[in-house]
Amino acid sequence: MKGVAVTQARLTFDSVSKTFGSINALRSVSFEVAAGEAHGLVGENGAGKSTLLKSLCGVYLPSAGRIFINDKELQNNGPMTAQRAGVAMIHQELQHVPEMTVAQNLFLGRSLTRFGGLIVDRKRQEAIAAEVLVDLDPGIDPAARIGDLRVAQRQLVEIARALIDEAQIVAMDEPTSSLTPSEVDKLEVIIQRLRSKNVSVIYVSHRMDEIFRFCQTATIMRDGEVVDTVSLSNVTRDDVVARMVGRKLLHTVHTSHVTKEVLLEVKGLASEPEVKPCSFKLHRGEVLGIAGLVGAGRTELMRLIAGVDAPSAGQVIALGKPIPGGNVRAAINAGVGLVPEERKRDGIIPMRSIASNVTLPTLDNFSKFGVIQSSAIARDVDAQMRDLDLRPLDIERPIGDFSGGNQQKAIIGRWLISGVEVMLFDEPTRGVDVGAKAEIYALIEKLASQGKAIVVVSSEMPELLRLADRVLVMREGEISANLARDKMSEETIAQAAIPGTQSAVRKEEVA
Amino acid sequence: QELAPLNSDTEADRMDWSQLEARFGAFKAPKERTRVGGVSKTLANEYWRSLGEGYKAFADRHGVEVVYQAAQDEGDQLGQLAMAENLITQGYDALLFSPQTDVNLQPALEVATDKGIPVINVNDAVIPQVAHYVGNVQKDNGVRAANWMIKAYPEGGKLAIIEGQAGVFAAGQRTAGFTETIEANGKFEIVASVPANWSRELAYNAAATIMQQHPDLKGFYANNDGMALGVVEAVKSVDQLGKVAVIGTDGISDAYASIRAGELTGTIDSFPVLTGEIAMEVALRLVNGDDIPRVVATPQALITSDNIDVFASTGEALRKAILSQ
Amino acid sequence: MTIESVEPAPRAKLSFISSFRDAGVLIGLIVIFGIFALLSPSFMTGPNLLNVLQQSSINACIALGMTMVIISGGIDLSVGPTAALSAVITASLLVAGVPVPIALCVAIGVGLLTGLFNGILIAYAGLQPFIVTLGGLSLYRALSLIYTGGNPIFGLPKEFRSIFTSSMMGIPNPVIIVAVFAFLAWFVLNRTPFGEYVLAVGGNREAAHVAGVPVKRTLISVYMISGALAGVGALILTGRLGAAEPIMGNLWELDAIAASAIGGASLMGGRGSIVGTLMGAVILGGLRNGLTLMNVQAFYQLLATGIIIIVAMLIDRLAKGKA
Amino acid sequence: MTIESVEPAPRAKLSFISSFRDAGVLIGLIVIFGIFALLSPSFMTGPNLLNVLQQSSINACIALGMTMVIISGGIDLSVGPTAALSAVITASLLVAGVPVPIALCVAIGVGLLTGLFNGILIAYAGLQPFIVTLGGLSLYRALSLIYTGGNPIFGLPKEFRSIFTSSMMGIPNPVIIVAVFAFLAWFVLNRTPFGEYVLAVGGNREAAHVAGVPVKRTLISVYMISGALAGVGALILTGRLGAAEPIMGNLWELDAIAASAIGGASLMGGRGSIVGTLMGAVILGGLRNGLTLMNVQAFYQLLATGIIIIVAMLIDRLAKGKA
Ligand SMILES: Nc1ncnc2c1ncn2[C@@H]1O[C@H](COP(=O)(O)OP(=O)(O)OP(=O)(O)O)[C@@H](O)[C@H]1O
Ligand SMILES: Nc1ncnc2c1ncn2[C@@H]1O[C@H](COP(=O)(O)OP(=O)(O)OP(=O)(O)O)[C@@H](O)[C@H]1O
Ligand SMILES: [Mg+2]
Ligand SMILES: [Mg+2]
Repeated sequence: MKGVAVTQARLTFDSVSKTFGSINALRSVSFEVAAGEAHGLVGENGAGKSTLLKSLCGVYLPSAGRIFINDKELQNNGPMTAQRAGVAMIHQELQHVPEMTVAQNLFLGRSLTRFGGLIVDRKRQEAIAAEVLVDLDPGIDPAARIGDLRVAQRQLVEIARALIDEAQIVAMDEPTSSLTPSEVDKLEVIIQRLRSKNVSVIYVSHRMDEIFRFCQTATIMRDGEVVDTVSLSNVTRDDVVARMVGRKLLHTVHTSHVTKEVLLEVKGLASEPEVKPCSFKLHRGEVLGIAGLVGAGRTELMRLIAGVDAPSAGQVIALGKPIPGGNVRAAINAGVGLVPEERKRDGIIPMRSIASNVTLPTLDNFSKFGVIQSSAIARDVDAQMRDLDLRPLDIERPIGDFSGGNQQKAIIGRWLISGVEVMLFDEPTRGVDVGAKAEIYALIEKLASQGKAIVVVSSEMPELLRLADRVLVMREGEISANLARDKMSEETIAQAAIPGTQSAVRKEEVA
Repeated sequence: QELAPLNSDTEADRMDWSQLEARFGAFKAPKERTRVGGVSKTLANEYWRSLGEGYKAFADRHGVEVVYQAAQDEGDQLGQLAMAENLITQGYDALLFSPQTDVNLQPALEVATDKGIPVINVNDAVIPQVAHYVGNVQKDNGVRAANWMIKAYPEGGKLAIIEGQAGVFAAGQRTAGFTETIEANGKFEIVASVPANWSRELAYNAAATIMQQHPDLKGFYANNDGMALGVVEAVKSVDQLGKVAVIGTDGISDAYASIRAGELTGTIDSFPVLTGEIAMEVALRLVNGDDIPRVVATPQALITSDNIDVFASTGEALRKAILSQ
Repeated sequence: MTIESVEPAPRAKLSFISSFRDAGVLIGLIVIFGIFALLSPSFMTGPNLLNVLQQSSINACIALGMTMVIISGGIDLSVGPTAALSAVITASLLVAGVPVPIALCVAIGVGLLTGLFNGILIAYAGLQPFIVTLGGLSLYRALSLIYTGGNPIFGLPKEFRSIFTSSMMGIPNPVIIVAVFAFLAWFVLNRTPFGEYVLAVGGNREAAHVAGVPVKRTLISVYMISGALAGVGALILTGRLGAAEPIMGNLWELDAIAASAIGGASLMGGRGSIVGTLMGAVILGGLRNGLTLMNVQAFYQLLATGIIIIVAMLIDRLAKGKA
Repeated sequence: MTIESVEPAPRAKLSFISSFRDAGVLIGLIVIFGIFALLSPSFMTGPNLLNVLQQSSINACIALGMTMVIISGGIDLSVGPTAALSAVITASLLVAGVPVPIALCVAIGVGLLTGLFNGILIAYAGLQPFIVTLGGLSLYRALSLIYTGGNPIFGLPKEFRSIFTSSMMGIPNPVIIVAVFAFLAWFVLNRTPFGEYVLAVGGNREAAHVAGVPVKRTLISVYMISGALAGVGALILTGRLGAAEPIMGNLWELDAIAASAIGGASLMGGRGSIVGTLMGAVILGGLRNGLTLMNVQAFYQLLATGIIIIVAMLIDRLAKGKA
């Protein structure tokens, strides 16, 4: 191990392996995490990061190998024991009970009680919940049904979960995947505070900047194996990326393919109160970015355009023909496809194969006389997913068994194969590794060059700046700015996104 | 040869059980290793167990092997059919069916007929195509109960019926018999005629509700004894015992006990054990080639505290008691 | 941040839902009872309403356990036969002269055992609740039939029966007993950690597991509770009828599930309300009672039952509005 | 990249899984039939096995529709009464001299209508399948009782009966008919877009909606299919019995659900197999047949049924291994 100042190992993975049926998710993984250290864990989608952390916190039991906490072997049988051993985890896939309140979810499995464990002390739970949440998002009401919260807020609650019990090790699996920059800053503060209390943090993220901001050392994984553990002070971003991807990523520059032809026109589309009437035009070959703060209504707007939800007013016109509102089928037939933000809830059919999930909207195209041509599906989907570098490349395997990033690839593949003209990406690179991210960027540009029109909703400024020919900024359900590429900058976008500032544009300026 | 659809109550080609010996001579023991199969509705009801005892009692006396099977519950029509079919494949000399409904054993009957196996329909539902029926007249249960009410309350009054499962043959017939007789009389009013699905609990609840509404009720008629005993409890719970008459049907032992205890007013006993014996005798006589009429009527009697000791007997004693009616 | 503007939304929505959840059933209850009151004068009289409560009490008792099971994401089809088994065993002990208190414990004990059996197969063997308890449905029924040879057991001691036949301040004991258990169930579900476990396991089993909830123990417990309450139901009925029948409890499971569902429980798990379930049971009880009062002919009673179950659900749905 | 090395494995795994899903049931089937073969010599004879198939055919037919409904994440408790309604209406038409082909269509049409009714309440009013079809259970039963006044309808034309009583090459027509429908069901579920939709809706309704699956139409369709197959079951039974009864189909729903569940369908939706369901139906039919052949007394038959349902599920579980 080079350059890691191991004072005393808080956590030690000793040749930990995990197999799922025939897949080796982990192959004798070994590394150490020092006390009070923030330890990055990076790797491509499917590298085994989540599996490793789940093995640590007792959700999975390792097939082989041992885990030591403070040089004491962790006798792991279930999340309970791991919790008692001082391990807390923020899960990549949000894990909560929708029907229960924020506070109930925070204290689930370790409720605060009165009268010797007889009665749940709601008051105290909600008080403490409020305390913990205030640093993250004071807007989250501890008594609110968590199912009513926004993804981002739910993710903040997930983070809070890991903070309330005084853990020695906090494992964070892509905690910022749906957070906006300001919230990421808050997380940084929290991690600092944890370290000052000599708590160790394992931090999984596909965002290299966060890894380098938060962590001192990082372990690089690939295909279930540790490639190396490095001290981040003496390596560059590109080295790390190169090591995890196994090749060098070349930084491409933005190239525009915008044409004058309007493919999609949105006219006063609204669903009060989330989305006030919005209007804009989308041109062939254009990549339109949509920025905004959490809850600005971007996802809802996308859902309206794609016909997932019925609008309260307005209409969408594709290639001159208006699409009946709230009808996904019609939207698809009109050539509009949505890659939803919440993969697990709105994206995948977990127990069905990749092939089924990819072809679901286009089965008719794959059918002759109402009979599905499995061979055609096998051929096309396999080719498509090979293109997208699905790992493992097995289109018959249930999509639920794939890593988050690979699931995302399948959902994108769904629309590539359907040949829609307009693609709406809601947070397309959420939970996608740098390699795949670069591929998705390249892909989006390729699609644009092929004359498709693309909308990218993103909370990542760099992403928008990198991809968009034009950015619409949403604020409290309204389009507050329409910035051409030359006007686009972190500042202008942020200014238009944050309420109270006077940059609200009149509707006709938009489009 | 298509038989005319059988109506066990009105069929002309009939005889009374008591005439068997007189018309066909003493019973001749059947040939060696004769096997008779019986399929009935459910063993969860004492009536059908007693019927089986009757089969067995008579068969044992003459060294005949009996197999007695019953469906899992009174609603289990296909299960009963499967049983009947399976019995046929095992080659019995005669079959005794007590079908769940008029029709659910029809296919088995057809197969058996083709194979020349005599089939005797014993009680309750009547298979229209069946060549031989042994049993009481379902409707007569209700009629007898009604007549008792008419005798007991010459001045008439309010009555209520607790019915069995909706759509079940016996329930329908018994209710009809009671209702028609009562209405013919004219003095009474049937204030309620509601289903309790053979359930003691539902019968209790229904009775409680009815008495609630009609404190001046004169009596209940229940389609079976289980429900009647539920009604009795309801009557007790409002201290109306003796003031409200309760008459059941079947004559199970619990009913006898309740009558003895002065709680249940009466029950129409159709003497399941005796019926079983008669049915078995008919079956074996058919095997022996006797030309028995299509319907053999079995006895029925209204049991009350007055005559209970007479009918409590069994075997020969019981037969005498009934004949001396 | 947009927080300020976003915040109120969830709060409002929440209280809205939770208050409305039971309101829907309540409206259904009022409407249906209102109709009966119009059609049959004697329906809305004090004594008859007590009658309705008394006649609903057993189904309510069973439905309490059923609601917990349903909230946990399962179902218990074996409640009826469990009641029967518990009834016949208890009765035979009473007849044999075993003191009443012990017999009462046995009745509940039997329920706990069958529940334990169901629970283990579901939680540890990982079988589907529906099919496990469907097996139990036959199994426990068979056991009670074999145990009694199919005969009801009579001759129960007076002091036993009086527990369930007498009444306090004009309120029949069965009603009081069930009210007490209902309060307990409500308390357990809404105030204790166990209650939260049940909701969590039903709402999102994986999340519950990840959060360290003892999923298996929770599951086993709800089936044991359901069994125990079936035992209580058996006691009440045995006391009232003065006899324990091996065929007791036929189709109780459907009535109980209907009560829970009308009361707002989701058979997908994670949602359900004790108060709602009680109202559901009363709706069904009032339905039977009203139809009898109006002397509706058997076939039309069946018709009314079917229609009213669906109508009750529709009213509830409308009250809640599409969710 | 290791893709080359990874690829073959999962492929293998897949065929392994899907074959295994049914293998579990198959093993259960073999074990149970093996036991009966040992205990009763006449069980494994050709004629008797045909008997078993014939006796399983109606349940199998109903279970086909039930499996689709269950895969879609619902349940249909109203199949029995639907069959009854379809039977009595068809029979009355036949007796009135309506030509057989038309009558056959009517039988299925009635099933489609009740299914449509259930489906609309479930898909559009958003009511729970369990409670909707529970209402239907009473409703359709009541309708058929009222329609017939509770009496069976006799006197069906020979040519109608012969369709269901005769046999081809020694195989009873009912078995052949159900085999045909089973193949159709299998085909629809595994080879058509609609089948994918059913699986998707049951697997993740929201995601299916986002992917443009016509969720509501799919739901309505499965209930109509279930109703139609209930109509077919009604035809078979009416043909065999030579009469139609308003109380036909009592408890058919439980048998059908049991067959589907034994066949590997998950009552949470998204999973189920036609082949498995057929084997499930045969297990249940063989069970009954074997127990009768062995002349097991009714109570013990009930006992065996309960035990074997659970054992079959356990074997299936073990074969699959903990998932
Ligand atoms: N429950 C499971 N069953 C089968 N295979 C699984 C399961 N969970 C993970 N895998 C496989 O194990 C490998 C590692 O998955 P894991 O989720 O740990 O990757 P990851 O590094 O977290 O990827 P991502 O960055 O996309 O989250 C992948 O090939 C995945 O398909
Ligand atoms: N009608 C709806 N049905 C289901 N989920 C919805 C609906 N509207 C919004 N959501 C979910 O609520 C979350 C918030 O969406 P919204 O558009 O309000 O915020 P946003 O601008 O997308 O911000 P973010 O998605 O970053 O939270 C999204 O994850 C979306 O999936
Ligand atoms: Mg991961
Ligand atoms: Mg969004």
